[in-house]
Amino acid sequence: MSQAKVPTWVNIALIPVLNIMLAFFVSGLVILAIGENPIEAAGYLIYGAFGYDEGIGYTLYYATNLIFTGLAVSVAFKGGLFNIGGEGQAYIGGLGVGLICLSLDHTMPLYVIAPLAVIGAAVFGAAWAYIPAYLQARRGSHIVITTIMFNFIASSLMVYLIVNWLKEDGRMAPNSRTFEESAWLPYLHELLSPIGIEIGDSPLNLAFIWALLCCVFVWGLIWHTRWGYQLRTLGTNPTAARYAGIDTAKVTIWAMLISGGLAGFVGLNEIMGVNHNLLLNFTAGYGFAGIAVALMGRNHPIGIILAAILFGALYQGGAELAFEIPTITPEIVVVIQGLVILFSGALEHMFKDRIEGFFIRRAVA
Amino acid sequence: ATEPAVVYDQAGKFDKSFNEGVYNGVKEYTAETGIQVREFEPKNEAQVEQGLRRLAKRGYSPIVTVGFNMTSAVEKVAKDFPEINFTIIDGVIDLPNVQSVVFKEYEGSFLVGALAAMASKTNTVSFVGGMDIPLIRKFACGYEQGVKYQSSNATVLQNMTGSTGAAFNDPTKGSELAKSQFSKGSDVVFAAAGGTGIGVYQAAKDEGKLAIGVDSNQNHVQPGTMLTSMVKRVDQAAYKTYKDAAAGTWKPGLVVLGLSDGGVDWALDDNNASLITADMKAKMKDIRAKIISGEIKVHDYMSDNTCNY
Amino acid sequence: MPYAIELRDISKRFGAVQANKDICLQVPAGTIHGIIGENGAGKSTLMSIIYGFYEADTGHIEVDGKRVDIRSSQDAINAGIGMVHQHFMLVENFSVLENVILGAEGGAVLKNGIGAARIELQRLAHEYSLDIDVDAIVEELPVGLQQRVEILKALYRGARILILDEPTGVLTPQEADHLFRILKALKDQGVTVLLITHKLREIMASTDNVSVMRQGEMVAHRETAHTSKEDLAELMVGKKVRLTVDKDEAQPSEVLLSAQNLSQFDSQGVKRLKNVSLELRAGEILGIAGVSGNGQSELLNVLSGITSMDEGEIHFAGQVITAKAPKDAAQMRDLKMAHVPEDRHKMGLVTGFEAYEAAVLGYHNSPVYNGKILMNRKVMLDECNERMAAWDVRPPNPHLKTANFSGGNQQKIVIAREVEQNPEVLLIGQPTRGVDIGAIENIHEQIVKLRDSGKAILLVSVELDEIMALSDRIIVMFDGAVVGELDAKDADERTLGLMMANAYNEEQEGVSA
Amino acid sequence: MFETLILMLDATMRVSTPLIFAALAGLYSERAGIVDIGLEGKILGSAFAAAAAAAVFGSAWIGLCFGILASVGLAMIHGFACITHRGDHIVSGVAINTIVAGLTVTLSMHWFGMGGQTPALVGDARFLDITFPFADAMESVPIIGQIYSNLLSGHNILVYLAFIMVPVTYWVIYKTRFGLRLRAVGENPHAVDTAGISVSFIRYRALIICGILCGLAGAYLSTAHNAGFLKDMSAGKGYMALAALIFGKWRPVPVLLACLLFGFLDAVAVRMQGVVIPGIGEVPVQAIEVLPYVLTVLLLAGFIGKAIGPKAIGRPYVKERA
Ligand SMILES: Nc1ncnc2c1ncn2[C@@H]1O[C@H](COP(=O)(O)OP(=O)(O)OP(=O)(O)O)[C@@H](O)[C@H]1O
Ligand SMILES: Nc1ncnc2c1ncn2[C@@H]1O[C@H](COP(=O)(O)OP(=O)(O)OP(=O)(O)O)[C@@H](O)[C@H]1O
Ligand SMILES: [Mg+2]
Ligand SMILES: [Mg+2]
Repeated sequence: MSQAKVPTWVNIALIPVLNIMLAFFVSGLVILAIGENPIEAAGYLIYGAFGYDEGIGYTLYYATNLIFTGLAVSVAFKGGLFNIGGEGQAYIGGLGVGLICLSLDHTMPLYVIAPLAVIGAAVFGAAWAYIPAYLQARRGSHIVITTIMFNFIASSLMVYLIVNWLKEDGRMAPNSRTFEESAWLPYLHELLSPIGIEIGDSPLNLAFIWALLCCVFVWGLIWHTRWGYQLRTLGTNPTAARYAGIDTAKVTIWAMLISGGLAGFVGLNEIMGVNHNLLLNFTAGYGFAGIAVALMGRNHPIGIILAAILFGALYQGGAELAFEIPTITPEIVVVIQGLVILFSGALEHMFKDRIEGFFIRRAVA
Repeated sequence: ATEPAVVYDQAGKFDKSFNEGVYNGVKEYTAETGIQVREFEPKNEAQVEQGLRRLAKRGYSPIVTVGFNMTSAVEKVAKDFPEINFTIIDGVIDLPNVQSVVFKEYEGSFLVGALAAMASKTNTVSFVGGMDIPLIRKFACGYEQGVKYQSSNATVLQNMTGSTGAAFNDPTKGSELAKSQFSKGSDVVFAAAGGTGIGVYQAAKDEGKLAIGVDSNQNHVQPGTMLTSMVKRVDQAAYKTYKDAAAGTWKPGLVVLGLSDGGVDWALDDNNASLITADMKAKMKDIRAKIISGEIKVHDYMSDNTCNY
Repeated sequence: MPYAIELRDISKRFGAVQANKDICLQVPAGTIHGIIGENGAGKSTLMSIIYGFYEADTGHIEVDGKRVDIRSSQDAINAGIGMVHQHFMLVENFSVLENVILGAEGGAVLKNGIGAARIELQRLAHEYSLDIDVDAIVEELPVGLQQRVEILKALYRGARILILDEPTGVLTPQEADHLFRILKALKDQGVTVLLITHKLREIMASTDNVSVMRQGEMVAHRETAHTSKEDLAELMVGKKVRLTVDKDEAQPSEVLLSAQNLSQFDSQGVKRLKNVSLELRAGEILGIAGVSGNGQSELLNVLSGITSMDEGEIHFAGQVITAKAPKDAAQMRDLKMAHVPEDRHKMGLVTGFEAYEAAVLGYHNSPVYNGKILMNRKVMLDECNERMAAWDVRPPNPHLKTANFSGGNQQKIVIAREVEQNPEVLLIGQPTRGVDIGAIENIHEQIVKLRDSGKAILLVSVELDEIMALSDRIIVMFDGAVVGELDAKDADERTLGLMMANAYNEEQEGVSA
Repeated sequence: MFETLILMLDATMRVSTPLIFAALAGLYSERAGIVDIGLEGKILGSAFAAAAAAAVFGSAWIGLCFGILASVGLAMIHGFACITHRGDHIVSGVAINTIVAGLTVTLSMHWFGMGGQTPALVGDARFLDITFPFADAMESVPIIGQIYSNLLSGHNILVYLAFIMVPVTYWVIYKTRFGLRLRAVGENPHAVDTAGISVSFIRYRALIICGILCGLAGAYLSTAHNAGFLKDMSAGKGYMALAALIFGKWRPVPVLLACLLFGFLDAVAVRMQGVVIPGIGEVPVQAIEVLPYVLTVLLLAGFIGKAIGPKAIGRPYVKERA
């Protein structure tokens, strides 16, 4: 009688899809409520996101950020930690990237700067996650609250640094000088055109490839290494972790360091890939969106890639939609994002219990 | 036929101030010619360039872009689309297909400064700036000169709301700043702070003080409280771009608009008529003429990044 | 005369588990009625249904001959039913008074209710010798007094029917005796008592009638006077119970592990382990007897390295382990100490893992399971398959989630994991808790086999029968300290029971005086 | 100097008001065991609803009602997720914050077409300041008069209400049946359940109160302190209130003090832009802005006392053996 009673596809496909459908359905109602046609809106959205080269490029560019933050949330989550600090870690990660670029762009070529920038992003992002992690592991301060606080602290710190130290004299906008081209991550359309592949101009850059590599890295790390085994043990049963002789404080801290480092890579895409200078608020909520991505992607790299592309499409399609129907603001995407978090996160039991109950009853009968 | 377009900055076209000024110009043009202007309001940095490209690709021209924040994006896109005409307001780009429109805000600010000094009973007036950038210091400096010209022993209190873009959209802080200035004796406040100004004017109204609007004519925002507005005719900049383009007379290059060509001015209308005495009106007329004639030299903060006049 | 309480065909199902099935029960007023059954037999579920905590799927309840509709605990309270739960239901940082009035405050504002409650509690204390400081904070009270608060809560609400779910599990025999005296007094006042336990001694000593549950069903009703322990035991497990294990005389040799003066304090600063010393020899099983909560768990945790001691030292495998030079659980494993924890769900397994992953928990760093960077899944799977076959784990599917194995099979996975590491010392806590009789025999055999191969085993169990059947030597723990040691040959239930109550010496003195 | 202090404190009262409402809201919710990082969203939602309704109906009171309705509605979504469906409290809070951030802009764009703002509120559509009797006359009396007329007098009714809510909350939490049950439910819901009280019902009621108080906070922002709604106008106040709640260790009076401290820092920060303090130099405003968050982190780390919250907080209640 003790067989697995609920088929796997129910948990990894049926329930997530149902949750997303519900989120979209409610979003449709919102669009209807503001007097627009949801079907037409969906049409613009899908066309804008996937209908042409450039649109796809933008979709993937947004997805790049979301893959990083989604991975960040999920690595911490696997260890039972809720990292809401992705936003701040990404911000500070970007600072690391910016500082490296600003100090080396006159003297070094890209192939020297890029690896250093990767390290800079990871180290700075990780450093920002370290204090909440340390406090959680050694002093029992709740990581959710401390990471929220650290988002605010990061934001103030960045304003201070950029406005007082990094801003170019005489410049209006609070951002640093533009980097030399030796510190620009190449755009994919530039990389691909010499080998005969022409894709439309878009901000999609090398950071996207790095994001995919990070997925592979995270997948191997969590499911195929000892450390991942320890992390998952800690995340599902902390008492068993202590029983197994796992140094829970150390695993906690490392999980957050990796999480923060991953979030920091948003800086690669934004600072080095697209903006080419250090500016304020480039994280634009990607840290929070990462929570939705991780939840929807079931904390698995494949799922995260899919969810990130879905959200990337919403961002890009949403911009297109707002462009075509000015009464719909791009904020509708934020609403959809929130609804996804609500239905696939907070209300996960709503369908899950019923559907699983249905399959269990069927199995028992 | 031209297909005109406009890209606002991230504050959006209803910021009651700078963007809204441009929007008014757009409305005027549409009302007059019946030609719809394609509008775009980007929500983040990436969308600025994306929106510009999309407009350029679809052949919209001229494209009016609003604010110094767009300088680098416009520069990139204008290079890639040499056949499309761009006008950038408040920014300077040296390209053959870009017109750069900048204003002598210091002249207008001087005028309203003088008026503030005339209206003040406490001989203390104040200034609330938005984001602390040279452009806003330019307003402050002109204002201060105007006040001192009228009343050399007057006190001018100055505060900036913040050092980020958010400082242009923080009415709560604006109102707190204004209240603190009032408590130090100010009875006329000039806000060059975008959306933050709304809070400043509200505070002035609540405490029975006078306020001076900026960019658009904001006299209607709090009638009876608004002493005047330092109008910066961004609406005209936009309107003229479209008109000229339609007539084929649009030209690239730098356009500097000041008092003499009506680019900046002080606003007098029904909403503030009762606050302006005939005497004040006369004095203003006189000062205005003197600035235009060059008899009064107003120092431009941005010429040397100081306010030594 | 109608019954105080009567159950008719009560059934309750949790998902796939049929916890109660067509239960009928009649309890005459003013009696103490015992209900016995193995772990998981459905006793607590049934009582929770009477108390309105769960709603029955079918069936109904009559109180004093009248059918009552119990949908919530409030309904049960209104019907005069009170319950003392297996796990206390107290707000720990509230005072006794606040706990007692919670839910019976007597008005929207607390002031009046508190005054009235003070007076009523004084009366109850007087009547049933249930003295307590009503302003004390509950978490500062000893367990016995916390239980008293629970009883007071029920009586304060005017309970005429009192349910106690395994009340003595946390009590020393003396405290238990005191409790039974209180129950007797209540009975004399006409209160009907339902007493859940799986300790046959208590049933025989204090009840009027007894009902037996097995696998969710009520299988027998007896008058206590007309039954025996053996009879009840057989009814409980459904077949003749073999309470002994076949084993040869132990051949203890050298000391493998010795502990001296181990002490440990909990986070509140209470000393949970008091100067415990023991020696463990190769080829013997050392049993630790005691009422649960008397330091056994702490001892296991300290010996296995999960927590470190505050005082004392352990000598093991040539190492000296002290508070200053601690070794964690992983290091102890490296020294070839294995540990089957008392609670497999909370500690021994990760229920979300597939079986083959759970089967290496604690040994996951071993080079056997690891390549240079990645873990070697194939090795893990192969080994798991082998073990499942050898230990008859059902179903033998290494990819099944651990949670989906039954309790007994989960336990086999844990014990196999620890035993197959071929340890020098095996610490084993509650090896057969919640495991059915067939599996118990198997597990006992394996433990003896390990002993016979010259290993040392430390066995902790609250089941006296198990201790006596397996151990070669027995240590008794009380209140964190070792209070006695005897050879298994000299052990009997009475002696051990007295020792567990720390009353043995007193009695000996009494005899000699 | 004294005058400056009075004016600072006066500003502190204004700035603290939404924090006090929101932190007390959080207190009810968290004392009942429900973590509420959705304070932010509820404030924002209420600010929007209140401003929109006040603009349409021209009455601040009607605005307040709508603000409260919106906020209570959001609280009920939180309850539906966390109480009825045993969802994760944090995830639900994040969801609500996100939805509201998007929805307020979308709806105000649709209704008012002003780029995510509501029209500026005038006259009765706003809560106006109340001047105490003889305030003008008293102003010249040193100290007492100044305190009376400059600090105590001249706020709008919601400011006074916020301060009154503190003793009221104290009384409710510690002196009433509801308060006893509320605290019990946050410590050990099983105990409450077996005492014959519905855990869900208490938690829902706590969330309704939480919603009402957040509604007051939001309405204050848009119809009293300001004159209209602006996108993202809550600007982290919900999180700051959460920090104050922790800083005040979930007790009404210390929570009030924490709110006042944070409000005071805010009032100082407003006046610190570019101010040079002799001997120290120019203190970056960011350093002052960031203090509440830093203080909270230090408290959580146990460096300045210890923050121990209700025991059952954040854990969904399921009828299972512990
Ligand atoms: N809330 C619940 N959800 C799911 N299953 C449950 C629940 N409560 C009990 N069960 C299951 O119902 C069965 C009977 O459990 P119950 O607690 O009534 O046993 P018991 O006789 O009291 O055991 P013990 O002696 O260990 O206390 C067990 O299989 C248990 O796992
Ligand atoms: N924590 C749990 N989570 C999910 N399912 C469980 C859990 N505990 C038990 N089960 C399911 O309930 C079934 C019954 O478990 P239980 O432990 O009562 O089995 P049992 O009949 O007592 O078997 P055994 O004699 O081996 O102990 C198991 O087969 C398992 O599928
Ligand atoms: Mg039980
Ligand atoms: Mg079992």
